[in-house]
Amino acid sequence: MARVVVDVMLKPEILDPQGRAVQGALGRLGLTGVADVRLGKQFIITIDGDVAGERLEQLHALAAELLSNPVIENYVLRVEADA
Amino acid sequence: MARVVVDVMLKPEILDPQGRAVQGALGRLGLTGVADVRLGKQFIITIDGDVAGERLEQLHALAAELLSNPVIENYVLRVEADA
Amino acid sequence: MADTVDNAIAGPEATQPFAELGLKPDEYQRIRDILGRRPTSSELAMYSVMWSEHCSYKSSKVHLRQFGEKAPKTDALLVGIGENAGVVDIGDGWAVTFKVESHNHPSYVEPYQGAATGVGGIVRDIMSMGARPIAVMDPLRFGPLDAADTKRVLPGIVAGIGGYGNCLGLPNIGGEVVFDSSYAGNPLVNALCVGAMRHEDIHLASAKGVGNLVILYGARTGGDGIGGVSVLASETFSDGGPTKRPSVQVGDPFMEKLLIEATLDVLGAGLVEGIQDLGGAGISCATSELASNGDGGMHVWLDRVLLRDRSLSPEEILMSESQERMCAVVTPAKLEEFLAKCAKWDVEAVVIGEVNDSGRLTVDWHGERIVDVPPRSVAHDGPVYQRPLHRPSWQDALQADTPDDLLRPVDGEQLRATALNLIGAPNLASKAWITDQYDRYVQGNTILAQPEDAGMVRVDEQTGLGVAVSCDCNGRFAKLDPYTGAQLALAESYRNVSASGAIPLAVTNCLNFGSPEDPEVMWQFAEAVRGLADGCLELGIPVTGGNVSFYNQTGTTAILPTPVVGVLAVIDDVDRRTPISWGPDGELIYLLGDTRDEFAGSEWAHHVHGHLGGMPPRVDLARERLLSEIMIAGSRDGMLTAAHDISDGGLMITLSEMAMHSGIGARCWLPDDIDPFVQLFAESAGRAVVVVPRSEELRFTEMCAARGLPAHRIGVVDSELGADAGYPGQQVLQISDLLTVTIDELRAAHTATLPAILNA
Amino acid sequence: MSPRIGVVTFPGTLDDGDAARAVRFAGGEPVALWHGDADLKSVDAVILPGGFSYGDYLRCGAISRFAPVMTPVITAAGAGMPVLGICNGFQILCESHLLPGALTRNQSMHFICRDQRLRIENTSTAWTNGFAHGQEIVIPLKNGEGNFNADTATLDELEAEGRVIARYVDVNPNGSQRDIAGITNARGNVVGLMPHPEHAIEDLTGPSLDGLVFFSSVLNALVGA
Ligand SMILES: Nc1ncnc2c1ncn2[C@@H]1O[C@H](COP(=O)(O)OP(=O)(O)O)[C@@H](O)[C@H]1O
Ligand SMILES: [Mg+2]
Repeated sequence: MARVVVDVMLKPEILDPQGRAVQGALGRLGLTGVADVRLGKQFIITIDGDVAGERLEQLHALAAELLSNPVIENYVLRVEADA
Repeated sequence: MARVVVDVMLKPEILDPQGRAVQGALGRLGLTGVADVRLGKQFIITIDGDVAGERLEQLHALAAELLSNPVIENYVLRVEADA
Repeated sequence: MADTVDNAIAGPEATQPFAELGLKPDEYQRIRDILGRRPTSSELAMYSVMWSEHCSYKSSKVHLRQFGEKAPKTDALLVGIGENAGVVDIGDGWAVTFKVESHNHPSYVEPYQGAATGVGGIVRDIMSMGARPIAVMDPLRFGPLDAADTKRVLPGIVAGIGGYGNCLGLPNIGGEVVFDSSYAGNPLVNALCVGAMRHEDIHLASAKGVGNLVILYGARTGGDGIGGVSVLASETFSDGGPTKRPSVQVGDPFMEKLLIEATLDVLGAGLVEGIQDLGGAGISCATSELASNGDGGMHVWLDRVLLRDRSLSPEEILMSESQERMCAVVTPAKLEEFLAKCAKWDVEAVVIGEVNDSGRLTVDWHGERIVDVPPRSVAHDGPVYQRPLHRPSWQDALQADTPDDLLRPVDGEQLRATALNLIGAPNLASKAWITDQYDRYVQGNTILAQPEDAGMVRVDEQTGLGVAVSCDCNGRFAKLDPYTGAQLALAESYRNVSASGAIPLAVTNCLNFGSPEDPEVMWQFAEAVRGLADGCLELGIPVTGGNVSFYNQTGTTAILPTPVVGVLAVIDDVDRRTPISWGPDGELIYLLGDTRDEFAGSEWAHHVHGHLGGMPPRVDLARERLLSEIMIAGSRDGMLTAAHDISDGGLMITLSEMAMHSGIGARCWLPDDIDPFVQLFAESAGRAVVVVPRSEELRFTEMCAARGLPAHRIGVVDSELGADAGYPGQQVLQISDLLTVTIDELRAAHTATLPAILNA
Repeated sequence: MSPRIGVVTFPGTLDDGDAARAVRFAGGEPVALWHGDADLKSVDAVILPGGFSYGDYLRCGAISRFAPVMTPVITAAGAGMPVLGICNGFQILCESHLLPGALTRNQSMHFICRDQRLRIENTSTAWTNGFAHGQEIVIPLKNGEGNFNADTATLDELEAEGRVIARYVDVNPNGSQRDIAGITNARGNVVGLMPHPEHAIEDLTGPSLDGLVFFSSVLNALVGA
């Protein structure tokens, strides 16, 4: 069993209204010095067997095409210690 | 400048329809052995100055009350190397 | 290891946590008496959820009986009270079903999911009658608009209702939004759903036919909402927050959409003998009710239930309130076809039981018997309480504290300021910030939606047959006098649908009150039910279903008694609906009904003076009936181009809304026998404004005169008035020589209130 | 024989019935297409209607893009068949790369349903040829993620080639760049539109009859072809 974590974030040049709203709320609740907030998605995929080689490539392809939209988002994929 | 990352996940016993939808799609696209997919939120907060002591406590409180709803979600907060 | 029936017999003295499950000692003893032994832990779980206030109506039952006993004679009722929802005949072989339900406490704990799952639950209720859901409405109540907690709960609740309803493809055609400090810490989220079906498609929740199979289909069962029924709905919150933090259910509207399509598919193909939704009390409720309503026996293999979480115990599976599940009873011959239809919609289905004639509901867990009970004792023969009731000690003082001495506006300038102040008051201001988050167009059959008096949807595209629904309640009136307040809620809802041109047919209700263990609250409840039952009898429309929500209070302070009343009406051709916006220049504006100096519980007293006291407006249901008949005849015979009832805020608000919605001004005057302030702002019942084309004036006024309904000509639609009135190029509403306001001014005040606070 | 217009139903599609009705009102023959069938039943054009396919749980349109029916749709679109994506359909077209850009969360972060004024800016597509250039229309808009985003180069290219077919007027309801409400591909056969023309085809149920023109346009295009 492996645990694959894929973080998906809007590209920096794309406006993130949710992040901005959170930034505003944090400020109103008294947190000072918040320069920026971005809100992204995190996928935690639990998968049987090993993740390497071709399987890893397949996961990268899916992260790039399905889990994120390359027009607006970037992704980071990491395989964590076996779950 | 510090970078604070807050990952918010639905508690394990709570239904995650989004994760389920992704799991179904991964399967249809030929990825085998997917045992579970959970979809969470990731907040990346860039903040001026140091994050420690009281400020860190404040961040934890906000993560628990604003960024997540403790009734259905758990959060994990980590302070990353200065941004 | 599961606690089996054999265990229970062998170890009769085991102590059981009945109190933690919300059962009183005498209730627990009754279970032992019924079974002749101690219950197994699974049986205890079933009884505890099914005997909770929410499922058993143990405190309200003795009062709700009146809805049946006093039901007016009607041919329209195809399925009456007691089923998942009542069904009403609307002609041409069509039937409709509608019902309103509360999701108050879950929405306070988790606003988005609480409200979303409220919509999901009521939609499944409607489906379980065999109907296709066609519209939803959402009566909502919050603490003061500017209260911090309102800013937490309101956006979440609205997003949840929209998120779920929009994703299901159900148009939202109306509702209510009321702000009052009594709802701070206890918002009310009521959800109403309407469904339509052909007569032959009506289905009931019963398990008939020995050998027939019981199928559980939809989402998998998980650990969410366990004990939600007994814990969430029977306990109140302490000041510091929820005393118990139950796991809230998360809704999956996409699954519900598939469930709707799959259900309609199997019903349409004639594959279903009986059907039941899973809501509160989950499998416990569905199996015991199906068995109790059917041939009386059922066996369930509980280990066959598809699980999301394999560590669940049988007790938990029985109690789980996982959303988006349904139960169907199917003959063995049709099983395969049923499963195939589910597969087409990607809906999982599994046979979990079989109908028999044992007279018992038996449940096995991996070959061991864990439940063996008479199903009726679980589903229908729960405890019934005649709770003590007591007219509140403060009621007389409240009624004696009339609004008569409140400072009233005395001249035109003050009246104008009052008008602009009230049109922007949170309770009267535009609710577009909320309703713009709801899809009102989907399905392409929405004829009227917000901000009309009633929502209206077309049921039959060929003939134009349609239904209208409104839901209303003024909790302040109900507090002043619950009997009258409930009748005023009924009257307003009845008036709203009638104004749209539809004929009222049936009533649903959602009775939101404080703790039934408080005799003063119980009195309010009893009075409201009596008022509503008497009112329905007099108006000739039966109550077909509803919902009771108790324990709505913060600390020991109960909410305003809030009996929300929904009225369903039919219109044979939606082309003849009457909207609230008036038409071209020259049309005549008529005020129907009598206006009295009635300000107790009014929006003026509340918003301007923060006052609540006195006796609510007088109710005259015979007059309401007459008014309704006149408005319906006016629509049918093409005598009316617009109509709008008069309620919160009085005549001035009604005229302002008509002007704003049509964007055309009008010159109005007031009958001179009554004080202008009273004429403009009193909230006397039984009134409406209607708009009559000149060509129909004689016919209309003669009809009113012949029937004895007071009709005053009070104005004329006039788009050119601006120049004369000193506002060149603008649309204005002019009231005699007392006051002139531009529609732009009204709109600015009307639309600014909610965004100013909610977007901040 | 009137042209056959396919209307695709994905799990979670909501406005398929309305789209079919609009086709009928315009004089075409609606043909139901199922997401799981890789077969277009020899239709002459395809509509991807609005809704929440697969709940829109991942990104709007992201999962539908991989449905079996999309393979022939993509092929046919490449060969010049008229394809209209409305709302969720527009999102699916972008996710499928039949149209550039992406639709992101509304700037207000709320779902919004309103009667929206638009200006038609390209009247040479298969779906807009019945309008006058610059004509203003009012049709319902209802979306949670209708905020059109693309990089500057793409936006400039769309503008230069006149491929913005409709722009929001008065109010930009969702924050779309350059007030874009709809775009087309270079060939003018594939159109994506955020607001809902299928809800503006009848006096009784819509704010106008303006929506009908999109459907009569495609019939024109097909009969003329
Ligand atoms: N929560 C809501 N959801 C949908 N529509 C609403 C909601 N609240 C109010 N409305 C609609 O806004 C309009 C004005 O509401 P209200 O003033 O309470 O109407 P009325 O006094 O005629 O009952 C009505 O069309 C009502 O259905
Ligand atoms: Mg009204």
